[in-house]
Amino acid sequence: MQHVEISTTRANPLVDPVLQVWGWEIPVYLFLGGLVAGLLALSGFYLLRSRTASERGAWPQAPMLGVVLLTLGMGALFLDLDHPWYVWRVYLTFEPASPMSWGSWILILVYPALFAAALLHPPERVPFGAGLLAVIRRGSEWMWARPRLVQAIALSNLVGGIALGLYTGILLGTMVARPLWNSAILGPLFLFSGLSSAAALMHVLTLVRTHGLVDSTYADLLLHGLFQLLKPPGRDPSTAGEAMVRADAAFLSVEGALIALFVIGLAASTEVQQQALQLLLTGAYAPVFWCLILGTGILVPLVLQSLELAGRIRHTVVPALLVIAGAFLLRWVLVQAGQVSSWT
Amino acid sequence: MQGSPRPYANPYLAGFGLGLVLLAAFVLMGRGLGASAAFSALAAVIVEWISPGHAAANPFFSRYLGPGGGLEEWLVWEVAGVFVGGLVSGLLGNRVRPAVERGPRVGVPVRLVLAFLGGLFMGVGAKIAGGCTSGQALTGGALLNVGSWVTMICIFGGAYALAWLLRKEWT
Amino acid sequence: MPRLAMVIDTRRCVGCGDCVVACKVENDVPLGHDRDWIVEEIRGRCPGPTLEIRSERCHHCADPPCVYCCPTGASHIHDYGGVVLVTASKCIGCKACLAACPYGARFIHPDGYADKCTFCLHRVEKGLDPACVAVCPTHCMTFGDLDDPLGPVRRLLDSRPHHALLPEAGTEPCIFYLT
Amino acid sequence: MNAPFYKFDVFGDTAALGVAFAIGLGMGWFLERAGFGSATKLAKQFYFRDLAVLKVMFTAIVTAMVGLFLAAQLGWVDLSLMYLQPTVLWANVVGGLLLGVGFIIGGLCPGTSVVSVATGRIDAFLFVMGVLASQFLVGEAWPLFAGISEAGEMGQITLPGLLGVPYGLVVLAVVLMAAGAFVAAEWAEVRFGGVDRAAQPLLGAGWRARNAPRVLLASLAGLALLGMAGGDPYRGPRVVIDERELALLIQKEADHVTVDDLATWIVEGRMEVRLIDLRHPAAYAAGTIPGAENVPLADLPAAEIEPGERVVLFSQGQTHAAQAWMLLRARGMRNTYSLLGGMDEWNDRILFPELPAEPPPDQAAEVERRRALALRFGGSPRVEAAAGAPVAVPLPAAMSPPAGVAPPAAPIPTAAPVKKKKKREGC
Amino acid sequence: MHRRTFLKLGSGAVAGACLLGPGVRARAGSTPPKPTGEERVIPTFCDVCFWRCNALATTRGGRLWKIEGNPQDPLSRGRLCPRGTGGVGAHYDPDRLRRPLLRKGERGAETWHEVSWDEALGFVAERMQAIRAAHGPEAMALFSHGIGGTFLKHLFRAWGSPNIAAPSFAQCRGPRDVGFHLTFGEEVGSPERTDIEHARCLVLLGCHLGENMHNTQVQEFAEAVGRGTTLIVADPRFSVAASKAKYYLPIRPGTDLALLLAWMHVLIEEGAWDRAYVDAHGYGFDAFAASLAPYTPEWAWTETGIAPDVIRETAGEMGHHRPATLVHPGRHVTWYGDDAQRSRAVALLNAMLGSWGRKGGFYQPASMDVPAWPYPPYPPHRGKADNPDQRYPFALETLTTGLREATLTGKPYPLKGWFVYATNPLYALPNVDETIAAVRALDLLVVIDVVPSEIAGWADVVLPEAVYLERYDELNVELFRQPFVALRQPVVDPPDDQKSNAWIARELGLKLGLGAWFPWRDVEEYLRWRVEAAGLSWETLTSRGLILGPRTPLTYEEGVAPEFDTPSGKIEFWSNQLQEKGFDPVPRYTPPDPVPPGFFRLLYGRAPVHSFSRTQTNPLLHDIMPENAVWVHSEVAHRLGLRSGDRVRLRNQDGVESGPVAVKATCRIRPDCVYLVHGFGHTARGLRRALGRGINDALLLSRYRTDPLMGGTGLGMNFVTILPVEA
Repeated sequence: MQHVEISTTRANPLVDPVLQVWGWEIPVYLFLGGLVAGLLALSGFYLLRSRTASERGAWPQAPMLGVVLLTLGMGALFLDLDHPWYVWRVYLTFEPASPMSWGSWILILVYPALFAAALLHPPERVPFGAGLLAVIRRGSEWMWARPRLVQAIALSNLVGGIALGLYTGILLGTMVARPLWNSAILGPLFLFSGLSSAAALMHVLTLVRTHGLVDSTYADLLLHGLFQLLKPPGRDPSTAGEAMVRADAAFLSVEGALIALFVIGLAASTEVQQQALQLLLTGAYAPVFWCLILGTGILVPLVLQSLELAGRIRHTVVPALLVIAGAFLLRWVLVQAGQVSSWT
Repeated sequence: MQGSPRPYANPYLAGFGLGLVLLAAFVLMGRGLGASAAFSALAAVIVEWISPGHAAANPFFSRYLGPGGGLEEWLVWEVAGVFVGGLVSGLLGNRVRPAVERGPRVGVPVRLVLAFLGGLFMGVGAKIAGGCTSGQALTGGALLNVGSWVTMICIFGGAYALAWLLRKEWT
Repeated sequence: MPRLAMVIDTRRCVGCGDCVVACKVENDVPLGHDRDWIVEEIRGRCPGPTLEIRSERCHHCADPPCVYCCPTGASHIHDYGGVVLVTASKCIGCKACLAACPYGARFIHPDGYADKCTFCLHRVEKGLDPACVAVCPTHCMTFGDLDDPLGPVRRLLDSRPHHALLPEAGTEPCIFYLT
Repeated sequence: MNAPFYKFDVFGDTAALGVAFAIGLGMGWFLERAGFGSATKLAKQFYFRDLAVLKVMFTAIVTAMVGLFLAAQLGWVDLSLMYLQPTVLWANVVGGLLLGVGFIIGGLCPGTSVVSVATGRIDAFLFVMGVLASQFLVGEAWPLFAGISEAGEMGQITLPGLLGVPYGLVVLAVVLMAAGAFVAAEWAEVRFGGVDRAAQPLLGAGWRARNAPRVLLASLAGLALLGMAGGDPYRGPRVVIDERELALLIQKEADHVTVDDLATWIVEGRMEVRLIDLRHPAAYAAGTIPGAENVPLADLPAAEIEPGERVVLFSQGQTHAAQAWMLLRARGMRNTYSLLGGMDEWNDRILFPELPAEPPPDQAAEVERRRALALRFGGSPRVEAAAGAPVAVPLPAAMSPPAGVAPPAAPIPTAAPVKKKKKREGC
Repeated sequence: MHRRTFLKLGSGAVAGACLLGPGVRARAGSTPPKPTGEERVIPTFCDVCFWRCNALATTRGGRLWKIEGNPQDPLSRGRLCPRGTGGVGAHYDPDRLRRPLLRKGERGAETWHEVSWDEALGFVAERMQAIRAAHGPEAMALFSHGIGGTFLKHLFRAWGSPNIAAPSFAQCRGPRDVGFHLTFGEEVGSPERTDIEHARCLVLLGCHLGENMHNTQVQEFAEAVGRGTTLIVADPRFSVAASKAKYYLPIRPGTDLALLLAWMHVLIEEGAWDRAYVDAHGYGFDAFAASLAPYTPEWAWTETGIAPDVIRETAGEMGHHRPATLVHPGRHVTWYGDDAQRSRAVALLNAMLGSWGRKGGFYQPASMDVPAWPYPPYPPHRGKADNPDQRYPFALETLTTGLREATLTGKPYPLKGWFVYATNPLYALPNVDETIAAVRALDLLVVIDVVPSEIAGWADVVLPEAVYLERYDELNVELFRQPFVALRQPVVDPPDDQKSNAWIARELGLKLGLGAWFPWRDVEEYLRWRVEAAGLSWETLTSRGLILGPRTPLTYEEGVAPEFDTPSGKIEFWSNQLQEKGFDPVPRYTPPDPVPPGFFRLLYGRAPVHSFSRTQTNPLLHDIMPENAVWVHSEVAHRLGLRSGDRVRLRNQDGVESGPVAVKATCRIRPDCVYLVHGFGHTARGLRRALGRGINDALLLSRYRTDPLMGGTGLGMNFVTILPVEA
């Protein structure tokens, strides 16, 4: 074997000895972005598919929750910026080659869609601002009266969600300099990971509601939204939960397959990419990748969910929480390991 | 399915399975099972997080912080596995439920205080004895380690000696 | 329109770091940050391996991924000479360009924006060589127009074996190392 | 098969963490299955109501013990590589008692508490917090505990070693003891725990429930007996080696170095070689190869040699070195070589080489090289005199300048006036 | 697994916990704000090392911005080395001494109080008078380094003490000067008279050109390498120069003489020496040639580890390219205590190749004539204290170690006061304990420096000097290929109350009643007088920085007449001088001490960005190389379980233990050696930036062997073991 030693006098913070430009902020942003993308897509899908008014209300507060989570995510992104007060510069231009520019504009477009969808499902009660609520209610009714508009909102939610989910992966995927990210699979992978975590989140909320852990008359806007989220009028909450479990299992399976494709793709690629892959498979990130992402993040919840669906065990929040944790760790590890991977 | 917890397994078969796991640890790693050192490592990491200098200067914590220490400590990962394994088994056995396990004659606060106290004793004891029930009694027992058998006998001795005094806690 | 490039003779370079110090002084690069640096790469067996010493910096790629990923257009290719520059007042500090650069040539200036080698454009515009080139005691660096067939850069590249760094990254770097 | 795999570098540190997680999964699973997630169940052990702790623990101990014993006997596992917690008698006693006290107060132990937390027990969470808190306590007051934890140091010692009886016998004894304990436990549960005799595996009805444990125990005892036939399970006299690999190495002559190579290595300082002289200390003292250390063959098994170290073994002749080479290879030392021909060859070829007095021109340089080597290592070449009898030549005039050949006393010109040249400082 | 992987793992495993973790991003301090305003260029010459390159300093709005080489300068040829470029940092260094300090606490405690110049110099003068009254004026000694010491030396001579020494002789290039002096009657000088530029074959023995940044030499070296000169490098370490060599000889340390002798043996064996040159200029060649008989390449192989055919081939190359074959004499050559004889062998090899006085070898430098100020004659003295009874008969200069010994023993007479100017004896002299013991025995220690170095920590009085950019100094009347006179003049004002050495010397001289020797008002008047006395224009000199003299013939080919200031008037292959004093008249090889088992020979050297121990606190230079690392062969490191970046301590054969230092595991060094760059590991509290960064090799050099010819201190006999750093 050839002996190679490389030494450098460069000692730039964040860059040496290995790239560490992104800490917790970007994984959190990507995670929440993916989660919101999943919520958007799911609620948009149900809004589009449902025929009756009662069915339309199956996932009433998902958009409101999405607004909150997306805002948190963008907050994390903002915290990551080193020149944060120049952030408006993003919206003075559109850079077609920059995924980040695309992402900024997608986020701008997603917000109105989210708000519109939120308006369709106003809360029943709020602690203050009842007058405003009445106005909103009227607007909501006005919108419901126009099926084309509702359809358009639903469609924009669905499309926006998919775009947002894909973007979170493509953002990393276009960084040619980081061999680990250099894969077209990252877009779909992050999309499906987002979908599965969104389904898991809904499942959690259904269960919380089913078990009556929260006083349903509690009128706080956010909590109300959270716990009303999956209230399907005229439908047994557990059935709704089951639907989510089913969806989650499907998304998880696709996610697992995409991870396999991602791994195979890198393994079949150039030497630098194979080396980058080793970071996940055998290197420093291997225990987290195998145990916490593939193991407790995908396989264990899949098994538990299939047992739940088969009626062998009770529905619990456990698989859903594992899925959500796994989805976060997936982004965490990919962001961290990707930065470490390099061409040299 | 909704319903009551399922019964526990036959202790001999559970023991056999545990023995096989232990054997696997021997064959794969050349070491046995354990738990208490994971707590030490965790404590060391927390101390280091709060005050790195203090942790480095402390002979006890610094031992758990070098290469292969901290969260890279083998037992930390093993204990993480124990948690997940127990969780999955509990879920499948329908035995996961938030509860305070206590004897019929003690209240919840008392039980919680005693549990904390018991943990304190165990933590100190494990550090002195060089391992807890898993690390010393189980692992060392299988290796026919002299110190482990001594420890094992003393664990049961200590517990039985105090059992009478504490009968109100449990019966 | 010239295409500015640099040719560095690794045979002459002794890795003294004068280019690094000169850059710091000339461009007021904050301490603890480097726009250029020295790499020593050893290959082969002991004793008597090969040692390649390189003065490295931004490669001012013709196909610069750092420019492409920039969401605000702060990173751009300058009109003159294809030099890759950063407009500090447009940069939001998102660090995507740091992640996109396979050479690790960029850093975040303590004031918050991405910073890097400018090929000393302020000197080049006055007809001077970049500070690193002008100061090098071994005369190992040559700066000029890559497209000028009679210029020193082209002539060196035509007459000596050379390589660029990570050509497989597809960025078309404009710094060449004579071997 | 060379186990434990980790110690033979089959996988690295990072993978070991994955293994840890997997083993933990199994451990957690079985602990939970056994009901050890419940403090009340565990505590019943001490009131003879439910002796699951004893049963599970001893079954596990017995299973692992017998399994390990058998694997060692079959040569699959190197028992000496198992990590053995050193016995510290008083620390074990005091610590054990404290553990027992904690057990009965808390109703859990560190391992089971994790399972208990996993299944949602709030008391277990408090217990875990207690353990964690105790670690801060112990850490801050470590000097206080350090004394106790070192009291009665006995080193790494096993029961068979302590008692001086065969390993297998102790294994069998433990199995039998466990069987006895189980029967007693079953009886106690019926007596104190009010357990229905019929529900008791060892005593009660139900073929499967009754017989599975019995079969298990009986077969373990049988296996232990079988294993005893093998004698001492520790590796040593019987070694498992990959014969084909070794044979290939030997055939490729990759197992040895020549004295010429070695001399060159030493002279050119090219390689990090650990030279081991396997001969008797007296022979070693009488003269050896420069830089060699003395490890008599009998002490070789105890010598500390790192697996990656480059080692050259030599003895007087060839045989011992080759045998020692086998020993080290069997220990997994990959960079091991024997010195072809040993000291005899060293003496013949390096120290006292037979060199022609008037070599043909094309060999002159080589002869000169050998001569220089001999002198370097303190020998002297034997020169083939015309008559054929080797005669030692005198050493060259010890590298001293030829005295008395000063140039003829030519009149030394008077020194020209020295031009004072400017001097300057600077290092 | 290492720390870094732990962090990564940790971040993954307890993601939640780490979310709130300390997101500290270390940001280094920034440089002083960029100067703006009107640009002015002021010529001066550099003082970061002793090469004295002429430089152009640029100010903006009166603040220093940058320093570049003066294009007219034959030394720098318009390009400075990194240290010269980074000289800006010397001016802005926040750790500089600002005001005179008087010792407050114990010696070595680094506690002082600030005083006025008048008080400080008054104190010094008073103490000096007391010392003179008790022990005579010779009891004062001056340790000085560089051109800045000129006026202090003048002060000392006027005061009546001849004890003026610089570590550059006995700890550095002394053996080389003596070896060449014995052979050719002349020294190599500084800048060396080596014509690297035209050499067709260049031989370096342990000389790491490129890592020692002697500007002109490195420029010529790069030129030669670029031209394809046959480069032969013998070094236990694969130095930068070695990496450019056609032949790299990884020689066993301490056996260079064996290699040299074998080379000469081969030259004779193959008749490849310059017969005509030797016949014309050599003395005692036949006897010398006969003495080489036993030193065959095969024998040398067993000593040096260099294969015989490589020795033959390299000797062949040297013979082939002669006389343009330059065997470089090296610079820091105090290695094994036989250094003058080894340097003589280098000189003899050059002589055999006919390179002395020839193009591509050693040229004949010239200088301009600038009259000295007509001072009254210096008072007579008792003779120097460093070398009683001419113990080291061929010592050409004062021995620092001799002065130290006299201080400790009081023989031949007591030394009670030291001045230390711009040098750090705690780094420069071997065996630090001995130096400290000597310092403790003093009545007065005055340190004049720009930063609070370690020796300043022991001083009774610390006098802050203006850095070279803020002062005039003595003219540099260069002895070089092309002679010139150069001027150092202030570029900026001292930031605080720092004064130039000339001012300090004069003020102290006046206080000591030596006004007769300081008749000039200020140094500008002195310099102007000298320049004008030489018939040169002061205005030209101040505006250009230097005035070039006429270029004279440099080589025998160009018409220089061969002259040798030896007793025989010839190149002395056989030295009767040496024989008379009981030394070997021709070089004789003795093997080095073997490396004890478990130990490694400690080698040390220079880095291009630092000068000795002086520049580690310079912010700009610190930034590029903040600490040194110990080079360990990669296989050794592997065996010891070490990886690059791991921290270890070194302990030498006398039990001296270093602080923690990073490992550089590399195949660029022999397995039996370790290597450190000199000058790091500062312990002086005032050197905040450099404090505790890296380790100080000088501490580990507790053993030395004195060269019997000239008193040089061979430092290559120190061995170290590598200890892991306890957690």
